[in-house]
Amino acid sequence: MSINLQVNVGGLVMKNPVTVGSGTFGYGQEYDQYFDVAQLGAVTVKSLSLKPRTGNKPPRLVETPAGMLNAIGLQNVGLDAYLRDKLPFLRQKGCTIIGNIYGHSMEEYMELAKRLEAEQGADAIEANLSCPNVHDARTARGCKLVAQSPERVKEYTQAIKTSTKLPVFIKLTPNVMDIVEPALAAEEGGADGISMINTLLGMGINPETRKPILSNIVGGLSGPAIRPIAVKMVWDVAKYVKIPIIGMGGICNADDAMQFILAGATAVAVGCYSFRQPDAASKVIQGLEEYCIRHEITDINKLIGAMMV
Amino acid sequence: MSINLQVNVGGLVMKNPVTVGSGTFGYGQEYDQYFDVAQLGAVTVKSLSLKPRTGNKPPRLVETPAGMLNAIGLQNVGLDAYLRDKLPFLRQKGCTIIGNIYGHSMEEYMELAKRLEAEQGADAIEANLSCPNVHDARTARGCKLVAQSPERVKEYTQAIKTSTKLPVFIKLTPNVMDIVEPALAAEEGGADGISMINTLLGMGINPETRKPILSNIVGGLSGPAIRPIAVKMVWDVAKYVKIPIIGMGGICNADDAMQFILAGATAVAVGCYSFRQPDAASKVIQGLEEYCIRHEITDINKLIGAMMV
Amino acid sequence: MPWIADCPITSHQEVAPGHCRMVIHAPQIAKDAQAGQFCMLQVQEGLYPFLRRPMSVERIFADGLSFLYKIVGEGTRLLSRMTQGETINVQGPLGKPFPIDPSFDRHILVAGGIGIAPFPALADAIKRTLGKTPEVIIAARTEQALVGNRDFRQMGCKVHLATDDGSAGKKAFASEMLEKLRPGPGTVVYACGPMPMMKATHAVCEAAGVPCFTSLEAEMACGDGVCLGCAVEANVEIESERMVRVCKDGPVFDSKLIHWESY
Amino acid sequence: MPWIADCPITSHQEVAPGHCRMVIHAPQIAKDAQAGQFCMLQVQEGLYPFLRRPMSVERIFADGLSFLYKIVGEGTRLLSRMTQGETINVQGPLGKPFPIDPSFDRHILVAGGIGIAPFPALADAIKRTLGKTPEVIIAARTEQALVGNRDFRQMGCKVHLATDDGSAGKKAFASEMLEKLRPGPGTVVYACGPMPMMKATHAVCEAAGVPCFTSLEAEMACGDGVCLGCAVEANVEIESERMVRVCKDGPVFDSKLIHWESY
Ligand SMILES: Cc1cc2nc3c(=O)[nH]c(=O)nc-3n(C[C@H](O)[C@H](O)[C@H](O)COP(=O)(O)OP(=O)(O)OC[C@H]3O[C@@H](n4cnc5c(N)ncnc54)[C@H](O)[C@@H]3O)c2cc1C
Ligand SMILES: Cc1cc2nc3c(=O)[nH]c(=O)nc-3n(C[C@H](O)[C@H](O)[C@H](O)COP(=O)(O)OP(=O)(O)OC[C@H]3O[C@@H](n4cnc5c(N)ncnc54)[C@H](O)[C@@H]3O)c2cc1C
Ligand SMILES: Cc1cc2nc3c(=O)[nH]c(=O)nc-3n(C[C@H](O)[C@H](O)[C@H](O)COP(=O)(O)O)c2cc1C
Ligand SMILES: Cc1cc2nc3c(=O)[nH]c(=O)nc-3n(C[C@H](O)[C@H](O)[C@H](O)COP(=O)(O)O)c2cc1C
Ligand code: FES
Ligand code: FES
Repeated sequence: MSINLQVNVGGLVMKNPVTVGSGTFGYGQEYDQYFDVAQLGAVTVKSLSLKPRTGNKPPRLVETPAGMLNAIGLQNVGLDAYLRDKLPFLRQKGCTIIGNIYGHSMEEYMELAKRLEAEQGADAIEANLSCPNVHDARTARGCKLVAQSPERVKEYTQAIKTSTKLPVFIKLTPNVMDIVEPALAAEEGGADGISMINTLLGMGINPETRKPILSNIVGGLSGPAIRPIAVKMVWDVAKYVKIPIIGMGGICNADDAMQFILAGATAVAVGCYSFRQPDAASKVIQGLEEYCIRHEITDINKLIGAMMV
Repeated sequence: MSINLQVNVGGLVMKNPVTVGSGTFGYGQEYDQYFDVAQLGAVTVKSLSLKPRTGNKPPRLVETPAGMLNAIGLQNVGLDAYLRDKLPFLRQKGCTIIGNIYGHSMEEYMELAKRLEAEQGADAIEANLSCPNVHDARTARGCKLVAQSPERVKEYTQAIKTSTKLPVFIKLTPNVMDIVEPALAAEEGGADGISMINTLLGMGINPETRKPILSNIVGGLSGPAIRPIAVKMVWDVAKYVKIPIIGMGGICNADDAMQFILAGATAVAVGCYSFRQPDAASKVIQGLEEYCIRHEITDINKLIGAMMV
Repeated sequence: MPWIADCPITSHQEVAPGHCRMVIHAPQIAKDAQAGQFCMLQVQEGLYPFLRRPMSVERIFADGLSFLYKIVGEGTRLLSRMTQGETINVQGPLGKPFPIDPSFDRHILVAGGIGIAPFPALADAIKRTLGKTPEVIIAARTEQALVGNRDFRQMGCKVHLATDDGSAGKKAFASEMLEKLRPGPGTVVYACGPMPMMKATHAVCEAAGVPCFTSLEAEMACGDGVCLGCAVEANVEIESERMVRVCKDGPVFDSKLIHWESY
Repeated sequence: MPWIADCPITSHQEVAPGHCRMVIHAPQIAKDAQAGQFCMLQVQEGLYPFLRRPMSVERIFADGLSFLYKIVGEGTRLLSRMTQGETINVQGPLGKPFPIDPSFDRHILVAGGIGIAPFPALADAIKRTLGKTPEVIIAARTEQALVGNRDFRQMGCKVHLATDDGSAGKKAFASEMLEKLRPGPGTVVYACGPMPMMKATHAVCEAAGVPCFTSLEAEMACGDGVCLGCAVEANVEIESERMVRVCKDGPVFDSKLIHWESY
């Protein structure tokens, strides 16, 4: 039986629906030691900013029940070093690349998108409008991210869309009351897809020292712990937006991935579970194929949003 | 060394800061088989409605990584049966009682509070304005709970306050962008305390059957999985409101409880972890006392909000 | 009264493909336990899995208990990896036992698949307290899924085997086998297995006018009546509730009480 | 290249109160491993704990490795419960090893507490590749926390003991002991232990003008350079980064590279 795993995410053709969460896979090189990363439907790279960023002070991560908190603070090599040092590896492998970008202003997002396209640094853009780790946790209330304001989401999306012909995905935060609002705003702004979800705000305190565990106090919660929340949000958005969704949040295996697909995601990303199991994403691809065979589904596209209510 | 564990939660004197999450301890009787429930600072009872409720159809719960989803749908015996069949046990044991109430309208909340006071059914009222399981998940967007609207929180709080002289705590949902807003609204409405957090919306899909796992599709996520989120929200609210907080969300042991206290909670509730370890709340009390001895703290009140930033 | 105790595993064996029997040393629980009750097992240390797993008491000894279980998911898979000498945290006994009533003289136990688990203890109890030997219907999908059959023969029970595919015993459903045994006055039926099987068994008993006690399953969190997660719809109100808790009001119910239409 | 493998535990023992040595059969990892590298251990099946735990390679054998660890929290507690014959999922070897440079003729290893863990492999390697015998300073809070001391004597190393409370060896800090040994030209120092100890050791070496290689610790998620969780501040840019990754750029660093002021 031949199974079609190929999906089209708003113009980005992926040979299978599996990518990785930005920031959980570096720029692909490390995990290529464990499996051929060109197997992936796409490699999503760590958020790129125009200038290199050193990120937050350590400690930057802590394990939590079935998950982890991170406050990396978008440490990254910056666009130039990415194009020079990291991109050649991915291109030489023949990887499809989703270029995740983070800007300090709308203009920076535009510039990043423009340059990634011009220098063939990515095959699609994922705009991270939702990183919880770059605001001052001590004062921020409700942490004012772009993705928390539907108006700004729309405005930013439109601006990025004018800067590039590449498919543009908007990455949303779960730290909102109704995630359908920013999703609809992204769609209205012309986005080609929605990536969801980024991490949930969280924190931990060491009772013995009475100090916050993370130097940044607050971090983003990821991992299987948040999966039920992510699946629910994907299901909500899939009911109201027509553009495709890249679903993520705690995916460890093909069964988890199937939950997102059945809820309405066209593609899925394996995030921090790779830290524990570096070839997890590869196993998900294999597991999805096996699922299709077991259920006699010849085209995985038939399963998107196919939850039976 | 003699340790004072007594706290005053907006007028409710608790001999120690430990209560239980509404709906995770029944009406006290079952877990009295495992430890003397009169040890608790207070017993918080399952949400009471005016009429008995049968709740949602099964399946109503499913385990998730480090947590669980429930969609019980507020099944409860109703106020009359509570006063007749459940209350005598708690009173005879000498328990301090937090009467959690759920109404279909503001008037019902008022009626419930009034009758609980009149019939000495509780020593404080906890108004559940945040149950995620009583709305139609298929259509609800952002699930319109009272606790999601600061205006309604204020209005409901004021109304309940006019109906009773008992301390009134408002139980908030984490499914908002900025939980400080409803917390401030409750304070403005005259609340004597904030209970937080209720469960986070979530869902699960069985990939083999392609059906939602819960008959209600959507349920509330609780357990250690959500603890980092809850601690962060308590810390946020403690910075902005003056009334005391009863913190909860994934507390399993005294270390977890200490995180909430250090973040600013005056009291804590052990929730669904009791399902696994019925005497967990009792162990938390013991552990808090040991913590105070180890750290040479004679009064636990000194630890409230004592995180060192 | 239920106990919570770390119990040494005194034996743990695969008894059929994918089916294991675990024997634990648990004198207190054993002293209180009755056929039809269950325990909540903590499968591993730490928070994974988060909840305990309910398992019927298969047999009750002077100083311990046995469980007979089928590996169906993560929890039971991890359980099956535990070895003799390790300890397992067990809460129990929980729930209502099978009623044993001297006024009946024919006892038919109807088991579907792993629904056999609580019946060895019940057969023991019937023999011991009434001096009678029950008949047992054991139904399963295929021969491989039939477990316990030899144990009952050793107890002197007449055993009727049925498989969906005819690979062993009769090719029949459990309820059809029951019908053929013509339950009549003086007969009492006990059933445990998948919901459709128990529903059909209930119908046969209704038609024959004989009482039927069914041991139900439901997803459980607390196992002790607190969370209301295991509720099933009843035909009558129990303690002013129309939803009954499998863990506390059951797992054994007079089948008349269950609202079978919802299954 | 790092491997991921289920490795049989061939021996597992408590070597001092709260300290254990685990030996695993892992020929592939052993073949590639070098002193100073580490492995990521999956402590239990399932999702608890969620992350692997980093452990230095204590010793490298033809067909396996040993780890020497201290029980400090849930992960190491669960680890300590694993028994010989069970398998453990291990990822490794990871990170940069200790450099072994023939131009030095005096090698001083400075260990604080469980920081002793990577040194048996290093002492082996120095003896084997250079034919020289390192000196070892072992410092700990109290006598009970001193581990490994006999192992080094068996290797013929001169061992200098120090405790904070004077309960064994000298009442001194590791760095003070080092100073007394007068490291001079031709000396190289290797240090592993708590950050303040390594900072002080670095200062002694700076003053003496001798190179110092420190093996750092940090909370790790991936252990493989991906998550950037283990970053520490550097004095120089490595691959255009001022933050260096303990797991990938280290754990062994020339102490001059570390921005000790932030500790
Ligand atoms: C009172 C009672 C007594 C039981 N006695 C036995 C017994 O003696 N032997 C035995 O093999 N099994 C028994 N079960 C069923 C057993 O509890 C489940 O098979 C087990 O919990 C599954 O855990 P898991 O982690 O392996 O599967 P999961 O991965 O949790 O689930 C796998 C499958 O099992 C189902 N399942 C999960 N939990 C339960 C549950 N609590 N009840 C029913 N189905 C469930 C799920 O819906 C799913 O289809 C009993 C259940 C109850 C309620
Ligand atoms: C490269 C490297 C090599 C190591 N080698 C060894 C070794 O050979 N022997 C040994 O005993 N220990 C070693 N450690 C430390 C060991 O990894 C931690 O003690 C262990 O992860 C703690 O896990 P836990 O679950 O028991 O403790 P937790 O409950 O997770 O934490 C308990 C305490 O340990 C600290 N801790 C947790 N994780 C780490 C970590 N990754 N690094 C440092 N501290 C941590 C926490 O901050 C906390 O104070 C090494 C660490 C690194 C980074
Ligand atoms: C250590 C770490 C770093 C991350 N960095 C980024 C980032 O740079 N940009 C981004 O858009 N998301 C980042 N994320 C979020 C993930 O891409 C993903 O949205 C989130 O972790 C949820 O998926 P998971 O639960 O499978 O990890 C990061 C997550 C982790 C754990
Ligand atoms: C099975 C179950 C039933 C619950 N029922 C109620 C309820 O009736 N009223 C209410 O206010 N909260 C209810 N809750 C929420 C808890 O009181 C608590 O706020 C939440 O579970 C978070 O705490 P935890 O993670 O420690 O369980 C329920 C939670 C669970 C798991
Ligand atoms: S399992 Fe909790 S009430 Fe039955
Ligand atoms: S632990 Fe992930 S980069 Fe070092």
